[in-house]
Formats: sequence, C-alpha cells, structure tokens
Amino acid sequence: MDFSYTILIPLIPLALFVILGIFSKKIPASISGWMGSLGLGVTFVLSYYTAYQYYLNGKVNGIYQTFVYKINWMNFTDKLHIDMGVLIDPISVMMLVVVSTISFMVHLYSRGYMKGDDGYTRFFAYLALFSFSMFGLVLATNLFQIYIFWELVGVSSFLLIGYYYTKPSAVSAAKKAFIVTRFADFGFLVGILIIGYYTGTWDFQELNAVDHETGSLVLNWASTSFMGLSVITWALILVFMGGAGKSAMLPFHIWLPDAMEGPTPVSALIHAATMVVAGVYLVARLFPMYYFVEDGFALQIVAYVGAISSLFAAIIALTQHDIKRVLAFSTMSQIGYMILALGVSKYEGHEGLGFMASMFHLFTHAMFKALLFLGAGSVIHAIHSNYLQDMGGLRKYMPITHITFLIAALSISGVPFFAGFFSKDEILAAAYENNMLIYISSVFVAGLTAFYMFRLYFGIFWGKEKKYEHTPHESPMSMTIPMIFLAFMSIAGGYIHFSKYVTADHMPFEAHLNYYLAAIASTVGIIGIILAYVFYKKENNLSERFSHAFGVFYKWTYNKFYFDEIYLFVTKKIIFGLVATPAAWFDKNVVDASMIGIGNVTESFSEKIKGMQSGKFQDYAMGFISGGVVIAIVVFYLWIN
Amino acid sequence: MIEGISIYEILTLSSILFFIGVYGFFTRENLITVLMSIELILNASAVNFVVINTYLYPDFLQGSVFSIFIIAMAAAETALAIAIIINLYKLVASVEVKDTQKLKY
Amino acid sequence: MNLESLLLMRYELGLLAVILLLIVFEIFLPKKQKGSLITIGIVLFAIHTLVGFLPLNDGSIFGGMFKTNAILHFFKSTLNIGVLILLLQSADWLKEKVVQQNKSTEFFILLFSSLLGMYYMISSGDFLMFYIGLELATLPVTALVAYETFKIDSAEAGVKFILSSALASGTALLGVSFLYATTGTIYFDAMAEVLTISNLSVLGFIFFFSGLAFKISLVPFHFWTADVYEGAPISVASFLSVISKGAAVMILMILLFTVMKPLMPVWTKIIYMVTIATMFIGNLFALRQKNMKRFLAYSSIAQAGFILLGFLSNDQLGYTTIIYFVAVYIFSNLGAFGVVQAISTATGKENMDEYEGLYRTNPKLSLVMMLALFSLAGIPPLAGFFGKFFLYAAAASQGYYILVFIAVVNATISLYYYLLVIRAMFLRKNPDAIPFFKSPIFMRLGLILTVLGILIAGLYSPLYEYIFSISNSFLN
Amino acid sequence: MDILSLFVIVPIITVIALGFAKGLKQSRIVALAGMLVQLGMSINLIFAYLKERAVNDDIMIFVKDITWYEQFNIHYNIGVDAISVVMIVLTAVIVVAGIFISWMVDDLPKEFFISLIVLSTGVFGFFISLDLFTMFVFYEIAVIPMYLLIGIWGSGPRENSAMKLTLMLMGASAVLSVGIFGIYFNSNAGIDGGALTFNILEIAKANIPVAIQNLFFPFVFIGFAVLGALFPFHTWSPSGHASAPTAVSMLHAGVLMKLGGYGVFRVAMYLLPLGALNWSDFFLILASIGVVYGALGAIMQKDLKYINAYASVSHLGLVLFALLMYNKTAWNGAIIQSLSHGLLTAMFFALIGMVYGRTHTRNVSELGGLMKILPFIGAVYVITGLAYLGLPGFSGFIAEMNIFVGSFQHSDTFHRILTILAVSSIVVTAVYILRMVGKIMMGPLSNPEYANLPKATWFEKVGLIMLLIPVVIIGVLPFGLSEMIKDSIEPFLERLL
Amino acid sequence: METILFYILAALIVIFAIATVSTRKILRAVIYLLFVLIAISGIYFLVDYSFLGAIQLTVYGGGVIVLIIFSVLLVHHIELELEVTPLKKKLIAGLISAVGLGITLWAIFTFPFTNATTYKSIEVDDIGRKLLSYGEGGYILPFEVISVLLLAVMVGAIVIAKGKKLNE
Repeated sequence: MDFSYTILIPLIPLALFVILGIFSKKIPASISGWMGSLGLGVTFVLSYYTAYQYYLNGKVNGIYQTFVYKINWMNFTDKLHIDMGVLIDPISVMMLVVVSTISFMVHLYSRGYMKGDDGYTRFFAYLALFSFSMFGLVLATNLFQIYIFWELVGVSSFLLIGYYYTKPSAVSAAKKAFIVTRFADFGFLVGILIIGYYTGTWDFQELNAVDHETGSLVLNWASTSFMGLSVITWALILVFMGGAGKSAMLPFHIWLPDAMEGPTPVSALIHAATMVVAGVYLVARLFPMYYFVEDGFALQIVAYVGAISSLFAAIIALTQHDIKRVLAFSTMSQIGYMILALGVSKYEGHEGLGFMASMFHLFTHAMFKALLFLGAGSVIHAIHSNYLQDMGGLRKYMPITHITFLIAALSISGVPFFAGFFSKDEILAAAYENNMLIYISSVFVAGLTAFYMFRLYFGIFWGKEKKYEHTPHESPMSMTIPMIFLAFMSIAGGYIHFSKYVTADHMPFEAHLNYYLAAIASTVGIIGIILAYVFYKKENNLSERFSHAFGVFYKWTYNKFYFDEIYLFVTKKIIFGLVATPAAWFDKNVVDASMIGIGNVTESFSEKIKGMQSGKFQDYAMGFISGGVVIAIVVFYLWIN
Repeated sequence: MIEGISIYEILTLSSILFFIGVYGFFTRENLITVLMSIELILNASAVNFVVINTYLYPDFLQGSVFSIFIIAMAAAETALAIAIIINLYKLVASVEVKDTQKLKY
Repeated sequence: MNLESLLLMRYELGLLAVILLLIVFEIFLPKKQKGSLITIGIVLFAIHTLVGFLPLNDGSIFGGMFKTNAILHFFKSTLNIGVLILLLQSADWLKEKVVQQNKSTEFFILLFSSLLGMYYMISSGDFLMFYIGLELATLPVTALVAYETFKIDSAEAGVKFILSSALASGTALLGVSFLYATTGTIYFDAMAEVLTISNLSVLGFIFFFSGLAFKISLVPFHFWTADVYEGAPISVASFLSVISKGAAVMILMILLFTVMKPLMPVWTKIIYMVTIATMFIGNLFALRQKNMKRFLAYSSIAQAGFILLGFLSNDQLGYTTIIYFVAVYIFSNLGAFGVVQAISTATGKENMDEYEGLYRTNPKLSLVMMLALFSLAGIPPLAGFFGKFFLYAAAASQGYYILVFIAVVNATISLYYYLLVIRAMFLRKNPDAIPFFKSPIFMRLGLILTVLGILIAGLYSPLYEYIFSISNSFLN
Repeated sequence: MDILSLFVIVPIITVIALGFAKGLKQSRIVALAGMLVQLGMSINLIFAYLKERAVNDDIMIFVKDITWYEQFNIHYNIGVDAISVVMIVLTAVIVVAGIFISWMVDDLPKEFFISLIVLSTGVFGFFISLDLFTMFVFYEIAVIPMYLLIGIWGSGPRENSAMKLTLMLMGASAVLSVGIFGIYFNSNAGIDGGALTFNILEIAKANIPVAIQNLFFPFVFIGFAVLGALFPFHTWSPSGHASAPTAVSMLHAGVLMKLGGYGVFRVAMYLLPLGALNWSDFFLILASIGVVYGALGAIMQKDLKYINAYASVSHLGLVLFALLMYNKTAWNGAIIQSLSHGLLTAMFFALIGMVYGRTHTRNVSELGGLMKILPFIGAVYVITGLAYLGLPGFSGFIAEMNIFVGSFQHSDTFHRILTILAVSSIVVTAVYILRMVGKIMMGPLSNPEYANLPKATWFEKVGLIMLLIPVVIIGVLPFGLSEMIKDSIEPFLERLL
Repeated sequence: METILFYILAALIVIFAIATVSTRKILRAVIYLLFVLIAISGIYFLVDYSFLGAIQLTVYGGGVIVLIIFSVLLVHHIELELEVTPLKKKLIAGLISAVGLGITLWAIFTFPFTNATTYKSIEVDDIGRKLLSYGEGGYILPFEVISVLLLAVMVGAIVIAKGKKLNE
C-alpha cells in the first residue's frame, strides 16, 4: 500500500510558512488566520486518514510494516549520507495524529486568542513553521534528518517564545530555551557522529533491524569500548542527552518554565503536547538499539533520569503560583513518566508493555495537557494575569472553561474512566514489573500530580472572588470549540486499545488492566484530590501553616531547588568570568600586544641608534675606516680558518 | 732602487704615513687641517705606486704614471675643497668642524 | 687607430660636444636670454640621448684602457634617460633659483662632466681610468652639492661630501696600490689572470671596495649620504642617489665578476655582511625621518642593500637582475624625487607632515608619489616588485634563504615607512594643505616618463629579456 | 579572448572607465555596470564549466598559458577547477552586493570604487591563476588597496588599524615569498632534465625531498593562513574590520580572507604534501584553538564588528581545521564553509553597516529593539544570525556538518578530541549570536531617538537579498554543489592520501 | 749611504707628519706639511724618479701649499690657536688608526715580494712618450680626460667662489 501522499503533511505547513512569512506585511490578519487553520485542517484530515489506513491494513501476518519514501539529499562519504523522506510506522503515524490534532486545535484557538495582536500573521507563520518542522521530525527516516528537524523545531520554538520580542523576559526566555537545548544537541550531534562512524549508517531501519532468532541487533560494529562502555552505548547516552534537552529532563529542564513567556497557545502546542515529547519519541524511535546494546545499559540511565525528573518536577509544581509554570512542571513530570516507562520497558511482545504505555501516555497526555493550557489560556485571556493569587471563583463566569478544565484535571490525576487513568496505569504496571523503586516513586508522583492539579483547579474556579477590573467573560467560540474537542479526546482517548496498534516490536498484543495496581494508583490520586480540596477549596491558612512547617524545604521547592541559580553561576561566573574574559584579555594584552610590540621595538631601536649619525663628518670617517678594518678582521678570521 | 732598503720598509713608511693622515683626518678640528691630512693620505698612495713600480715591476711604468695623475688629482681636489670651505666661511664665518654639524640624525 | 674605432667613444665624445656647445652658448648668448639656456641644454642632451640609441659595436681602444660593449651601451643610455628626466624635473628649479644667479650653464657643465666621468668609469679598462673616471664623476658633483652658495646647509653638505669622498678615494687608491703590488698590473684583464687570494690582495680589495661602497653608500660607508642629500639641492641629491649610485653599482658588478673573480669566496662573505647591515641600518633610520630628502636618502641606502642581493648569484640571471633593478630603481626614485622637487620648487616645503592632505589638493602629484613609493616598496604590478622578486630569486638560487628572509622582513619594514608618506598624503585631512598648483610642462613630462617606466618596466617582460640577452657581454 | 582572462580584464577596464567618471552618481553606475558584467560572466562560468567538465577530465580546465619571464620560467598561466569557480562566483556576488551597500559613499566616491575594484581584480586573478608567481602578484594586488580603503574611508582608529592590517598581511606575503622560492628552486626535483617552474601542476609532478618540504611548508602555510586569521596571527582582523567601511569589511571578510584557505589548499598542501602531513598536527592544534578561542572572544565583545570579526576567526579557523583533517568530506565542508561564511559574514557586515549608518553606534549595550523600527533589517538580521549559528536550511549547516562528519572519520583519539572541541563551538556560537540579536533587535527600544530611523532603502534590500539567496540555495539543495566540488577534490586526495 | 739617507727621510716624514696632525698652530701645520712633502720628493729622488720628485716639489710646494696658506690667511689671523681635540676622541682615533696600521703591516709582511732582478731608472722622455701615445701602454686617454676634469673642477671652483647672495 502507498503512503507517499504523507509527504504532503509536512509540505503544506511549509508552503503556508513561506507564503505567510514573505508577505507577512501584505496579508490582513483575518485571511492569514483562516489560511493557517485551513492548511492545518487539511493535514489533520490527512493524518487521520493515514492512521485509519495504516492501522486498519498496515499489517502483514500480524506485524505492522514500515513504509519508507525518501530521496538522497546529501552525501558525506560513500557510506554516510543524508536522506530526506517519510517513514511510516506505528509510532510515527501515532505522532502524526497527535501533532496534527493539537496543531489544528491550537490554530483554531489562536484565531480567537491572538485577535487584535499586531504580528498576527507572523504568529501564524511561526506556527506553520513549527508544524512543518514537527511533522518532518516525526516522519524522519534517519538520525540526521531527525537532527535537522530537531534544530528547526528548536528555532521555531525560539521564535514563538520570543514572539513578544519587546518584552525582555520573553527574549531572555527564548534565548535560554534555544541555548540550553542547543547545548543538549551538542551531545546529540556527537552521538550521531559516533554512530555514523561505527555503524556506517544513520538509517533507522538499518539501525533498528532486529534479528529475531538471536534476539539481538542485526547491525554489527567494531565494538571498541571507551571507559568501560561500548562506544555505541556512549553514543546512545549522548543522543539521549539531546532528547533530555528537548524534553526538559533533568538537568536541562530549566528552559521549560521560562518558555511560558510565549503566547499560551504556543505553550499548549509546543511546550505541552508536541515538541517536548520529541525526546520520548527519539528514544522510542531508537528503542531496539537502546534495548539491545549492552543489555540496555543506556536504557537504565534513561529510566532513572525519567523517574527522578518526574518526581522532582512534581514536587516543584506544588509551590508555584504562576499557573502556567505549574502546568509546565506538570508537563515535565508527565514526560518523566513516559521516559521512565520507556526505560523500564522490554522489547518482545507483552514485555514491551512499557513502550506501549509510554506512547499511550504520550497520546493522552498531549490531549489533556493541551486542554489544560488552552483552559489556562482562556482564563488568562479573561483576567489578564497568570497568578493564582489574582484568581478565584471563576466558575460562574466561564462555565465551559471550567468544565473542560475539570475534565482535564481529572484525567491527568488518573481518576478512573478518564484517559489519563488508563495510560498511567499501564506505565505503573510496567514499572511494577521491572523496577520497584521507580514504581514507588511513580505512585507518589501520581498523588502529587493530583494534588497540585486540583490546587490549581480549586484556586482558579472556586475560592473567593478577587477584584477584576472588568468582569471576566467566557472566551469566544473560536477558543471554546477546540477545548471541547480536546475534552472529548481526553476522555475517549483512554479507550483506544493502544497495545493493538503501537508496540515496540510492531506486533500487537493483548494488554489488560491490572486492577490491583489501578486501584492503588487511583486511590493515591483521589487522596491527593481530597487533600487539595481540604487545603484550597475554601480560603484558609492551612497552606501557609504547612509551608511554614516545611520551612526550608518549602523555600527550596519554591525556588526550584536553585537550578537556575546554579546555571547562572556556571555560565556567568565560570564560562564568562573564568574563560571568556581571560581569553579576551589574553587576546588584547598578549597576542595583539606582541604584534604591536614588534613595531614599537623597531621604532625605539631606530630612535636609539640615531646617535650614529652624529652630524660630525669625522665620526663618519671613523665609521668608514673602522668599518673597513672590521670587515678586514672578520674576513681574515673567516678565511684563515 | 735604494740598496739596503727592501720594499717592506718603504711600504711600512707609506702605511704609517697613510694612517697618520687618517688619524689627522679624525682628530683635527679645523677643516683646512683636515684637508692637509688628506694630502698625507694621497701622498702615501703615490709613494706606494712609485716604489712598487720601481722595486717589483720596473718593466712597465704603470705605477709611476699613476702617481703623476694622483698628484694632479690631489691638486684639483684641494682647489675645489678650498673653494667650498671658503664658501662656507663666507656664510658662517668659521671653518671649524663643529660648525658643520647642522645636518644630523 | 682610426676614426671609427674612435667612434666607440661616441657617448663620451657626444657629451663632450654638448659641454663645449654649452660653453659657447654661455659666452655668446646675450645676458637677458640666459633663461633659454636651460631649454637649449635639455634639448642638446635629449639629442645626445637619442643618438645614444644608435647601434654600436663592442671593442676596446687605447690599449684596453677604454672598453665598450652592449651592456655598457644599454647602461649608458639608461643613465642618459635618467639624467634627461632629472633635467626635465629640475628645469623650473633652475629657472627659479639658478638663472638669476647666472649659474645655469655651469650647472649643466658640471652635471654633464660628472656624467662623462661615469661613462669613463664604467667603461674603463684599467684602474687609472677607473680612478680618473671616479674622480671626474665625484668632484663636479661636490661643486653641485655646494651649489646653493647662499644656503648654509648646502655649503656644509659640500664640505662634508668633498672631504669624505677625498678620504674614500684615498683609501681606494691605497687598496689599488696593494692590488698593484700583488699583481704587478693595473689593467683589468691582466690582473684578472694573475690575481690570487693573499692577505695583501684581500686587504687591497677591501680598501678598494670601501672606496666604491662609499659611492653606492653601503653601510658602514654610508654616513655622508643623508646629510649631503639633505643639504644639497634636490636635483643634485636625486642625481647622487640615482645616477651616480647606479653607475657605481655597474662598475662594482663589472669589477667583481671580472677582475675580482679570483677573490669571489672572499667578497661573497663581505657582500653578505654588508647587505644585511645596509638593509637594516637604512630601514631603521628611514623610519624616523620627517624631511623628505633625508627620508629618500635612507630609503635609497636600503635599496642599495637590496641591490647587493643580486651579487650573490654568480650567473647571468644575477647580472641581468642587477642591471634591471638599477634601471627600475632609477625610474622609481626619480619619480619620488621629482614630486619632492615639484612641491619644493612651488612651495618650498620639504617635510612629510607638510604633505598632509596633498591628495585632495594635488591628486596627480600624489598619485605619482604613491606609484613611485609602491614601486620602491615592491608592490605589484609596479616595476619595483619584479626587480625585488628577481633579486630575491637571485639570492635564493644560491641557497641564501636566510638572507632572503632577512630581506623580506626588511621589505616589510620599508613598506611601513613608505606607507607613512602615503598616509600623510592620502589619509590625512588637512585644512591648510598645500594648495593646488600647476606644474610646468617640463616637470610634468619628467614625471610622466617616470610613471611610464614604473608601469611598463615590470609588466612588459621584453625589457628584461633584452638585458638578459646582452648581460654577458661585459665578461669578455 | 578566453573566458577566464576576462575576469581580470573587465575590472581593469572598469577602473579605467572610473578614471573618467565624475562624482558619486557616475562612478557608482560605472562600477555597478562593470561588476554586473563580472557577475554575469561568473554565473555563465558555472555552466560553461559544467559543460566543459563533462567532456574534459583534466585537473584544470580553460587553461591558458602565456610565457611571461622565460628566464625564470614565469608564465601567465590560468585555469579553473570547481573550487576556483565557486570562489569566483562568491567574489562576484559579494562585490556587487558591496557596491550596492556603498551606494551612498560620500567622500571621494570615485577613488573608493577604484580601490574596491582593484582589490576584486586581485582576488579574481588569484583564483584563476595556476602559476605561483602570477598568484603571488594578484595576492599582493588584492591586499594593498585595503590600506587606502580602511585608511581613507574607515572610522575610529582607522590609520592604525589600516597600518596594522597592511603590515601583517604584507609581512605574511613576504614570508610566503620565501616559501615560494623554496618550492621554485626544488620544483624540478626528481624530474631528470626538468626545468625550474612556477607552474603548480608541473610542480605537483616533482617529488620534492621531504626535508625540503618540512622546511618550507611552515612558510607557505603561515604566509597564507595569516590571511585566514590563523591563531595567533588574527589580531589584524578585528581592528581592521572594526575600522573598515562596510563594503570593505564585506569584501575583506567575505572574500579576501578566503584567499588564505584557498592558498593553503592549493599551494601549501598540494605542493608540499609530505611537509603538510608532518606539520598537520601542530597547525591543527592552532586551528582548533582558533575555532574555540574566536568564539569565546566573540562572547565578550561590545562592538558589533568585533563580534563578527572574532566569529570570523572562529569560522575560518574551522576552514583551516577541516583542511588539515585530510578527508574528502572535511575538505568539501571547508570549501562550502568558505562560501557560506563569505556570504553570511558579508551580510552581517552589511547589516551592521546599516544599523551603524542609522544609529551611529555599534555598541551592543547602546542598541536595542530595532526590530520594531527597522522590520526588514531586523528580520534579515535574525535570519542571518540563525544561518550563522548553523541552522539547517542554510549553507552554514551543510558546511559544518560536512566538516564534523568528515573530521570524525579519523580513528585516532587526537583528531576525535579536536573534532568534538570544534563541535562544541556551535554552542558558543549560539550564545554570542543570540546575545547580539536578542540585544540589538529585540527587547525594548533602547533610545527614543531611534523611534523614527529611516527604513531600509531599495539598494540595501537588493544587496542583502542577493547575498541571502545563495545562502538558502546552498542550504536547501546542497547536493549539486558538493558533487561539483568533490570531483575537483579528487586530485588533492590522490596526492595527499 | 742611501740607506742612511732613506732612514733620515723616513724619520723626517713620520715626525713632521705627526707634527702636522698634532700641532695647534695652523700655520706651523702647513709648514710641517711642506716638510713632509719635500721629504717625500726626496724619496722619489732616491728611487731615481727625479721627474716625479720635481713635480712633487712644484705642484705641492708651489701650488697646493701656497693655496692652503692663502686660504689660511684668508680665514684666520696668524698664530691662531686651534682648539684642542678631546682626549677620548684622540684615543679612539689613535686606536682605529693603530689597528688599521697593524693589519696593513701584517698583510704586507705576510706577502712574499720578489724584488725585480732588472733595474732601470725612469727617464722623463720615456714618461712623456707614454703620456702621449695611444697604443698599448699609452696614457693619452687619461691625460685628455684629466684635462676635462681640471676644466670641470675649475668651473666648479669658480661657480662656488663667485656665488653672490640671492637677494643682491
């Protein structure tokens, strides 16, 4: 069967971007909004059609086939080359669905949200650019293509975070996001180089080809080892470094909270649903390698990074006041879930539960997290503030927002029968089967998640009303419709049998709910909700008391464990202070000075010897005769011996 | 050919004469006396030519003729030099070496 | 001995004729028309120059005392052209300053007799003629140096020059006498056969060499140069730095490669030392100069150092390159001196910082100056570059890479001070810059000739080819 | 008249024509006309080249050989391979763009354009010549006008910068000349009865003794690499660029500095392969120091032009780095890098010039929020910045990836470490580029007076777009270019590996 | 006999030469110089080159010395004390001259001169023929050229001497 038409999916946004970008001055706002939404609508339809086609009849004797359409884009060596093309397999199709859905919804939403903003067209151009890059990323056929679009995604996120470029905070956030991820990509690139050198290919099919008899990779490489680990393991770790950068895992997470400076739809699209899960996608993409190379040593690291990040983020999220930041940390924590799920997963059949769970959670999370952001967006739209303190009792003013937000919150907290419940349960199951420690922390995180989500929920929609300069009102249709759709998805999403579609080895298997684990998880979640209810449903000083009780710990949490400060110290003090400044000094006072010095020495020397020309011709005569005599002496000396 | 006197003595004499002239050229503070030292120098060479000719290569008179020209040249040089010195005297009313140090460095 | 053999001395006789004609004019021209004497002198000399281009066959007369051959020809003609340009450039200086002192004819006579002396010097066949030629080339110039009798500088320079040169020629004489003592002859050909390396001959050579080095102003025999150039009238300074230096280089080359050939192992060492010293001293002193004449004096010392590089390669390329470079150098230096002359005559200004902003007022002069200086610095595509490059090649061909390296370092230093002048003229903006003035026709002609030389001599290789084809002729 | 000599003749004619032009209007028209012809010819040259190359597999094609000084066996000998062709095109593009950018030069316009075109003549001649002597001549012709261009039309401490630049570059060329003699006088080694020659292709046939090669490689290499801003000989570049007028900075950083890399490749490494191999490690270390060091230096600078100058040190360090890596891919990358850096840095200098011309300051801390006022310039500035830090879709990415992948093909740790060091520069690059862009284009308007700065004029736009187009073309469709270059690299490969 | 005579002359030459360059009375210096020149002419007579001796006497004694004396009288009053040269300078000059002399003598004495066996005195008419013949060993060319030189020098001397101030 033929999926070549999927090439259109990235190309349509690209065309949009070019048109909108070049004529951004000419095209009036209304048109550009429509153009963007329309274009993404088409991709939306295409993606769903692809998914339908693929999952329905993409199987050959029970295994999902991989379809690749590519052209050779550039040759490095006779072996190494970059192809550009599309690769259709379960996870890429699933990602297509996610991305197109969210992107389409956000486009629709933005038409309302961004109304009246100058640079409206520019905004849609950026969105189009992002969608293009993201589609290219998920459809990438090889490691280098993924890197290319990886960078493009990064830059479009830079542009979108810095959309309000007159706001210094926005600019610095954009720079931070770009530079941090860039630093991570440095690792990614080196990893790519190593893989390229040792395996001689970047093509995913070749890299991931698994020999089912021996249960190992077909691929073989000169197994040189470096510091006790095989180079490929190093490469995979470095590649994951890139993934961690994009997915805001520890220690590269610092950019994500600041990224909330961007317009809220952007946060929803990029920093909640799609771009940030690129890291997860990358690991999933290379899962066979991660799993088989040195018995998944790299995978272990992935698992722990995920677990720690999720816990860490959840704790921080408890204390933040900026609702978008809370959501950002929750995103980070949820992505940690996915990562750890991958980390604890295995390859074959039902063993690969974690993989499936991770993808499943990626899907559902995209839906409800996007929804949460859009909701937060509409709230902010209404009262022009991000801060929890300024909110309260909004439920009567904006019912739709309220309901949809509630659904999303329930879903993320893992309350039964909502999407999040199912996916999270699978993750926990996977963790339970493989790694007790991680399992426990994940359960704890589940509780925390429920708590802070409902802290938000109650804080925004209940509690006592604040003074609003003008009475808040429900957002326009253009914004609410997407929210409603996403709300629907974040319930219905859970009932998709993912294990039938998306698995590590492309072979469907039967995954069924592990009621005993599910019970634990959901109870923990509900406990969290109840606590939140107690603390924040009504005005009371419980929370203050609590925070006082935890004094230092609270302070640390509130300051995000001082990660920003550490980074600041490293960059400002060490890189700038201890490296760059001395370098500049050295350049000025040593290198350049020496060059100038040569000149000055010559000058001063010529000043010194000017006495030779004393103006007295008798001295000249002495010079003359003694010169002759000296020459004579030297010559006789030279020439007698 | 002076018997009892080999060429070495005479060449020694002329060399001494030459370097006395050089010494004078170095040390005299008065342009005219410097001029005289030059006369010594030229004479030294003249003596050389004559003596070498007569002692070593009497067959041709190259040296002797040469010395004649040297003397003529010396005279011409002196004349011109004195003209120039006098011109300087007209301008600065002095023929001291120390008054010819305006151009330097 | 018959007439056509006498015609071998065509240059000399022609110049003598010019001199005598001038004396006649001087005597019979009425007082008020003395001004036209300048034109007459120049025209006569131009004719002489043209006549010089007529073919002439080699030969030697007066018992080998006077030789002539193709390369000497070429060189005499080159000197003629140089002198002609120089006369053109100094024409209006003569008009301005000299005529009213009623000294113009004498100027020509002295200049020409000095040139005559150089003719005899370079085509001399024995040391006597060489010595007389040398003196004839020097003494009139001493008079010319002191020519501006109302200027103290001029008089001082004259004194310094005549006394120093007397000492130099005395030393050279002593050296010749020693050479004569060791070989028993003063004829070049004869001496070349019997000369051998011995203490006395080497000492004689050194004394003799120092006498000649004095004229080429090689370190440490150069001290007179700057003072004399500064004191002398510009025309005379440029005559010293271009014509007489060129002639001295020529005869030095002839002597070293013919008569002194047996001493080659010795004199290569000497040349080596002297080259390094000359380049460094010349450049280091030139760095600080503010007076243009003095500046050019030191620059010409440095240039002499470069010329010596050519002596290190004992083959036809070496000879060719030396002569070629001398020719090129004549054009370049005359260009520089010409501009200085023009400005000095028009405004009396001779200092570098008085040149500031010159380009904006007198662009053409500045351009000529720039070309000349770039040519001296060896910037392509000007002639000087080719000359320098070939000189380096000559030295490198014998494996003197260290010397070449030193030379290129010095070339860079020299570029620095040449750029100082460019800076003053082009980069600086100066409200009270030298105002625009229109140079007279002679001056413009002279400058145009130099510019043509600078531009063509390098890019147009046949010149070099021609010199190469004849450059061996002085050996026999 | 053969197709290549025109590249020297047309500029000369233009210069002569300029001699008769009067005032700004005439001069710029004349200059533009001449250089447009040049540009047309160079575009045409690509196709002519491809056509000829299909049927002709000599190393050099369109060869024309005229004896000049036969005693020294000096010829006016020209010919091109793909590398020269792309360099010529680059030059033509940048020169035309430069003329557009300096459309409004007020002081001595005629002389300005004359010097500019004389400089470009030297560059064109350098790229087409196959004879060391001719090459050297054009090299110096290209360098010396910088003195006037910076000195007369420059800003700030123009006189000193001009002097420093000129002396360092001419000193380098002096060193180079020693190396050239070293090559010349051994150019017939191993060929019985062979004559000494300056002809590169001839010399390549000789096998010069390795001792000689070791002796003279440093001379030739340094002689060229100083122009390529090799650490520690780069200090002429920041001050020189800072003082130079816009078009000159463009031309100098864009084209002239490429002579360094080109010369290293075509002369030093091609003619002295063994010496190159023996010295490569040493110079490789210098080059990689330059890569990182330049980037670090750029972080700390306040003056926009200084930032860009140090960035150039870093990026050209990458070129030398790649050349010394002895790897086809890396070389390919080096050449593309030369192109891309040429175009990008030219754009940067053009933009800086525009900003400076309007705000009269280049100090980063005084500028800010210009995007709102100057949307076009701001947008192009951001694009250039992103391209400069190696964003896919632009030429910089292609170049860097080729270099990195190629360099990483070495199996020994030494080259690996250096490669990773070089890769790390992309992070630092991102830092200073974003810092600059973020500060001057984004953020609040730093100075209320900037509120009504004039928008970009048509000729500024044309100049920028001319430069941007090839950047994007190379970035999106690299295959054609790299294929074209690759088969010209083959001979070097055979010789060196 | 001649030997003694030579030594006497040599002694005179050296002594008076030293006196010439060291006396502080300029007129005396001239006279000492005259003695030196005469002594040198004595040497010429000793080697039977009386013609040159005569020339020496006439040209120097008659011409040059007189010229010098005139100029001295022109620019000084008699009995003028020359100022003393600083000792340091004297020492340096002496050193240089001594070293030079040393090298010269060393070079001379290391050279094996072979005295000619044949000996003939130099006759005046012989000189005259040579001076006027143009064949091999003839010196007419120098003779002619030096006349030009004398002319030039004369002109030069006159020009310099007559030079009147520009403003007159």
